[in-house]
Amino acid sequence: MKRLNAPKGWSQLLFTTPTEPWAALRAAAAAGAAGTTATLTAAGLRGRGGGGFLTGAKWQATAAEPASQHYAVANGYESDPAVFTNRLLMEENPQGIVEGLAIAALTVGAREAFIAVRAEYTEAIKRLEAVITNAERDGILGATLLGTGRELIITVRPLQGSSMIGEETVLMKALAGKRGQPEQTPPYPSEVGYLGKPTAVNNVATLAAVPWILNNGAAAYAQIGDTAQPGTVLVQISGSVANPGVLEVPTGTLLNEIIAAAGGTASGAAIKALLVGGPTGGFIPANLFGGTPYSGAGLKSVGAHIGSGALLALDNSVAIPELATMLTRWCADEACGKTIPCRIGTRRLAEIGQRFVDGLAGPDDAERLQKLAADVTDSALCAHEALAPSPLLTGVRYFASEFGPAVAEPSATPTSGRS
Amino acid sequence: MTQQMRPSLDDPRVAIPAESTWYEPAPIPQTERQAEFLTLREGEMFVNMGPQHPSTHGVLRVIIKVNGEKVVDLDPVLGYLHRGVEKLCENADYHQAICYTDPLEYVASLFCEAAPVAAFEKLMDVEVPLRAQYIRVLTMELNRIASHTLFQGWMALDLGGITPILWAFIERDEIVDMLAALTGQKLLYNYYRIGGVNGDLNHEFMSRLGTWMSRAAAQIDSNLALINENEIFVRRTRGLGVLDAKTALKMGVTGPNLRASGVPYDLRRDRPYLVYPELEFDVPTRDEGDSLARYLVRMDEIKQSIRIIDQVLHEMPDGPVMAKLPRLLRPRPGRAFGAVEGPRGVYGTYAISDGTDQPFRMRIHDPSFVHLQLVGPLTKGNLIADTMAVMASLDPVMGGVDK
Amino acid sequence: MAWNRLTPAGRVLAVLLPVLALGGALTTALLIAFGGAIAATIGANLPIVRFLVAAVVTFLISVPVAFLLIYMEMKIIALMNLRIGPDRIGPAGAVMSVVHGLKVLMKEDFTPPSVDVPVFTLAPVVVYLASFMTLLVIPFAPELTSMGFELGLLYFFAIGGLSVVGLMMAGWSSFNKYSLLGGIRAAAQAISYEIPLTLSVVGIVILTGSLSLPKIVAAQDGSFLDWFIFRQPLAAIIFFIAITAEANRTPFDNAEADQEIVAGFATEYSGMRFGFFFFAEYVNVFIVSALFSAVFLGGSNPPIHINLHPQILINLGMLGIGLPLIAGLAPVIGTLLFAAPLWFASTRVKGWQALIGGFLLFGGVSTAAIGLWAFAMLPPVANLIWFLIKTFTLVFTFVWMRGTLPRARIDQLMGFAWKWLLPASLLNIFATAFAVLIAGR
Amino acid sequence: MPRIPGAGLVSGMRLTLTRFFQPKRTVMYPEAKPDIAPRNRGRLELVTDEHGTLKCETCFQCAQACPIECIDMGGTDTKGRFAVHWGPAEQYAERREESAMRRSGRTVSDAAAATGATINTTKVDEILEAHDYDPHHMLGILEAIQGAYGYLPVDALKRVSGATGAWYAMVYGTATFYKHLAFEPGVTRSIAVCRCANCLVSGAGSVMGTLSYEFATEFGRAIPWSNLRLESLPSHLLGAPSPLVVIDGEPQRDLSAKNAASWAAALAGRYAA
Repeated sequence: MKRLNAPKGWSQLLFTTPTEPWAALRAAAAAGAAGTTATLTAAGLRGRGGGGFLTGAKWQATAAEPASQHYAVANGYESDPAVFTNRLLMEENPQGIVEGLAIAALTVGAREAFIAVRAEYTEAIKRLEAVITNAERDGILGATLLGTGRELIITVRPLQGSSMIGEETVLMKALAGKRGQPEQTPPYPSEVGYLGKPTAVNNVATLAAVPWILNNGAAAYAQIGDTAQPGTVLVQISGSVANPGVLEVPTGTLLNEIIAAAGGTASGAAIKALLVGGPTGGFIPANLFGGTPYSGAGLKSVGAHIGSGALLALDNSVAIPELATMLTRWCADEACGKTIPCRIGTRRLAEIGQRFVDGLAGPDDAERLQKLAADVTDSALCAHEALAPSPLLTGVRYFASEFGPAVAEPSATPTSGRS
Repeated sequence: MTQQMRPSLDDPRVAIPAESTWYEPAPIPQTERQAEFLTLREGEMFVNMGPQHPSTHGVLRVIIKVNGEKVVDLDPVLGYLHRGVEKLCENADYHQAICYTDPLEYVASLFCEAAPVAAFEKLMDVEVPLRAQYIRVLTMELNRIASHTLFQGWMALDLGGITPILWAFIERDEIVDMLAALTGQKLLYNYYRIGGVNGDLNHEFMSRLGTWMSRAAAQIDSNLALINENEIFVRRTRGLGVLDAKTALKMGVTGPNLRASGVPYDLRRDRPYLVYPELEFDVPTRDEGDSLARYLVRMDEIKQSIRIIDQVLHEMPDGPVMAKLPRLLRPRPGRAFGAVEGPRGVYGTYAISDGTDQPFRMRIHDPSFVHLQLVGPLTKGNLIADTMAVMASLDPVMGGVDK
Repeated sequence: MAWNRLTPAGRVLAVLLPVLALGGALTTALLIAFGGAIAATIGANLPIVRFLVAAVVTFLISVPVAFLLIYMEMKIIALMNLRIGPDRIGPAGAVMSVVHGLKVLMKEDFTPPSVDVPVFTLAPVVVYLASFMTLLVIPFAPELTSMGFELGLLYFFAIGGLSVVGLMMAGWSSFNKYSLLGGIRAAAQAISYEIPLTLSVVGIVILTGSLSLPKIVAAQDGSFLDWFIFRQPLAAIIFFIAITAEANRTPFDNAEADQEIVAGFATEYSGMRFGFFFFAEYVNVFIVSALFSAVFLGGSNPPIHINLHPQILINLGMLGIGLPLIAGLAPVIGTLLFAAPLWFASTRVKGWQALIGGFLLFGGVSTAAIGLWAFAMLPPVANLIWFLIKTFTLVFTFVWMRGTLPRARIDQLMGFAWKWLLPASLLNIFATAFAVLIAGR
Repeated sequence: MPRIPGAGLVSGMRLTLTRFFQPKRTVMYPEAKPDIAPRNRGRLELVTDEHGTLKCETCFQCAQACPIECIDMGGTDTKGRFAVHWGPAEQYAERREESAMRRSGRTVSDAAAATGATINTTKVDEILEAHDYDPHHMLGILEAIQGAYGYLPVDALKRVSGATGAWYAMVYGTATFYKHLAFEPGVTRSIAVCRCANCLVSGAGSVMGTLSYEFATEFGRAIPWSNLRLESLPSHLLGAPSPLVVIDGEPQRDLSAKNAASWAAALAGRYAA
């Protein structure tokens, strides 16, 4: 998997190592916590992990929480097995991530910060640790932060064993060495996080943008991409495209343009659908490529989500019901078991999907699928559960004909369970 | 042209012109209960008491046909507490069956254990150690006192006096705490086992028993003084609901209710079990057969029970409290009937074994069920208030009635 | 506007002060303009004004009286049952009944679908009105009688009998057989006992020659041997039994015998409508006790007259300018005096604690002193206290009976009234009349 | 009944008045606890012996004997791993849990623990020392132990629980939750299949279905009576062809979407032989 060259006119900032290292950190120290959060809020930087909170507001809330200790955590753990956006980012721009995390820690008043990384990403861990070691040697991090006498220890924490760790409440527990099961939110980690202390948890893609904003100004960032959610996101496009790879796209870019940037189809056969958002994402049919912007709101309106940033192009050789069922089964296997509708409901969803695949579906299976999906979504404790039914739901919604007569006949566009 | 006639709504025997059917169609009774409404005479009405009513002793439902205050007819409706205990027992093994019988008689549950235990012991031909027999007599008599004291309070409460029930509960609490120190529970003791009892007497129980015995008789006498001499109480109960000996025997009445009618029948003396033959006690009887007599017989029994406890404490031998038995009980095929004299009458259990570890059939005889059928005959012609007095004097416990 | 920065109390003040100022100014202006006319109107219609004031005052005191009686009932019966009774809310649980009242007030006021709505709604009002209207003629003290008119006793029996109408209304309109039985029982019982009740006081009317309660009380002036309970013992017994039945108290509480007919006429009532029945019952208990103490126990007369009128009344005008000085300084000095021993008693007592304790002690002692002074110097206070002592002794007796006795059966109850009490009261009348004739009074 | 009418009433009144002044019998419950006998069996609870060890052996006899079935213990989670759910974590103790594992049908895979033998825990102590006995580093500690022993011995978990102060139940729960931690010793070989969307598109699904059918086990568990585990790959390797199957760390390259099913059947046949 490699980085793709972006077409002209697309802003590229995440992979850009700051020209002057630690300038943004110094600027943040000079501006103070209030100044930094104000700049970030003005820039409109939102979390890239899925929640989409304003990063400035989140840090402000964390800093305002009264506690003996605050923490900052960079979430570099990728839930999906085959997505490498964060890995590529950590390998190519470790400086930006460490600096962003240092700014976060400075803003929320943390003395300890962690970068959670998949244990398999040995190269990324090596490079991140190198940056930290150099900075500590130069007196920028470590016992004295920028020579102020405040300490800031940044540790790289390799984690493995469950794909649920990408969820932020689970990450808090995994860092503390507990069973990786999500907690009810609120309280968010900004109130009760690592070891029960307020913690600022940010995706590495979010943190990498922070030094750029502080160096180049909030206004410059706010102009990029979609107005509601400005900035750029990392996208990994694969499947039947000519140039699979990781691409940095401004938010709001149409799906068409992304496919074009990846070189169009590989085999020459038309792309039937795009699976957006990894295993818990949704299928988007070809006729919507032109009208769907790659942004949180735009994708939500068609039943998908940014998620891990994975885009999987599917051509006609792929049967949607079979793939959707397999993805649902993956969700069932990865369920942590805390919420019963998730633990059992996803399993039942996969069974219903299997009946569609085998052609054994009964007349009421379509309705049962919708009801069960609504139940699973409504009782969700974490994003994994809330999104687990989306492959089947979007599959049924857009590719009803493939699911056989039981789904195709009742109505042309069955509503999704959530709406 | 002859006028069409139809039966009246109020009295079916009266014919009224049929024009009124235009606006008042003749009701067709759908159920037996609805049909009963057509039998109401002038000035009569049905009053439905229970299953939620302050004085129906749990969940009894009584449908009273009254003429003014006078009770014309009375129909008890049972089954609100039915749990199918007999069937449950038949699906449990012999040890487990005992714990189902406890809640039948939640006021004196030791007797409801004693009956099946007696039946099972006969079925398996088990010899109960002597000390265990004495302990059973001791605990049963204590439980009898607890039940009768509570009866005194209930009786007064149903007649409108509120203080005796609280005094009664003080006495009962002491006994019940004492039994809890021995058996581990306050209400459903589950203490008797096939072949003995579950645990020997302990210091806690003995010290509580000693404290209580030292002043029990005086305290109970003093409590009794409140209502035994009370004119209002005596006037309301004397001559009320008179049950003669012949009817009582015909109806299968047992226990204090039978002895209040002048029949000196007590299982402890007439069909002795455990160590009762070695103990000395009287069987109090009265000849009146009215509510007051039933009340007074019970109060006399309390004194006899204290006398029995006194003897048991003096004569109790040392030794084991549990016979040696195999873990899994499989009696030979056969049948047995065990019965004990309880505070309300004879509690009996008839068990049939088919050789497995579960009873093939288990029939439970409960005196409350028998006594409840007396409420109708005894209260007809009296007032509504007397229904409560008669019912209280019969002292039914609905757990056993509905089983 | 700084409205948002005000505390709630400040907002209340900000609204109230202008309104009060405006209202005060308006009232003053009205008084200046029409003061003479108003005074003249009041002076011309003094009885009406007096009646209105008395009605309002009796209505206001009836509720606390009911609360006090409910608390007494709960506590005394509990103590007789060897329980503790209410002890959590207020000192020794004294506020418990108020909380009960609040609870009743906040409960759902439910009207069952089949009831006769106007009658059902009016019944508690009638019952409550009947009981508190009889309060008007109670002679708390010669000076403290709301309406001391002639025929007071007759008025009492007439209005008291009105509550039967309310009970019948409740029983009939509830569309419930228990309610019907309860209402009819109440009616039968009240009407039966009205007769011995009324006849039993005829002897006293013969002796005093008046139906006015203040006059009956005045006739018992002297030592306790002049009380009618000693001169008319049979009448007193009949009267006592009859008022027990009138007030629906144990052993004659058949109208609401919960073991038989659940709650009688009040079965279908809930919320404050039930509360009205409840209050009326306890106000009734107070009223019949007050009546008994007025008619038979000498009312506000002390049992023995002791001339304890020490002439130590200080002429306050004599102090001149010193009066405000003493009035201002006495609490301060008294507080300090009482605080000093507390302060020196233990080193753990903080200064403010000692001051608060001292103030409370001073308050208690000075209130007691003023009370004693008033008892000795002001006859109305002494009379009221004697009256209340007698009344509450009777209330205690009623509660005591409730804690002891079972309920009489309805036929025994009626039989007792007609077969025993009525002949006995007639006998009493004849005996009294004969005695009066013999004595030539 | 007394001769004088009303005398009975008066004597009753006298009795209540004397009781009015007698000491009261109310137990002021929340402040004063009622006097409960030591034999009272009001509530089910697990009792400990004089050493503080739970007396319960998890023999399940109480649950079997209880006629109304109010005693219950044990259950399985979604992973097919055994998890005890009997009350809150404070009621667990090590002895109980082991026997719960042993008796509830799950074989204790640690042969040493099953026979009562112990392992040499010096390495565990070193690891604990290195992690400062911090229960918040539990994941790191467990990973290090797995690195040292090749699996997680029950003795080591006990030692970790005792040294860090974490409840054994929590240690056990953590160890069973993360899939890379294994309890089975001697499982050295693995067949791992990537389950990312890419691979699923190109045939990993049929590989998995065939393998789990042929080996009669689920992914994430050891194959009974062998030293082989079926795993789902935690992450896709960079640049690997799809679908990705890794056998003993060796990516298999002769797969494609077309021949996936037949390839898996052949693989299973090879291992069965």
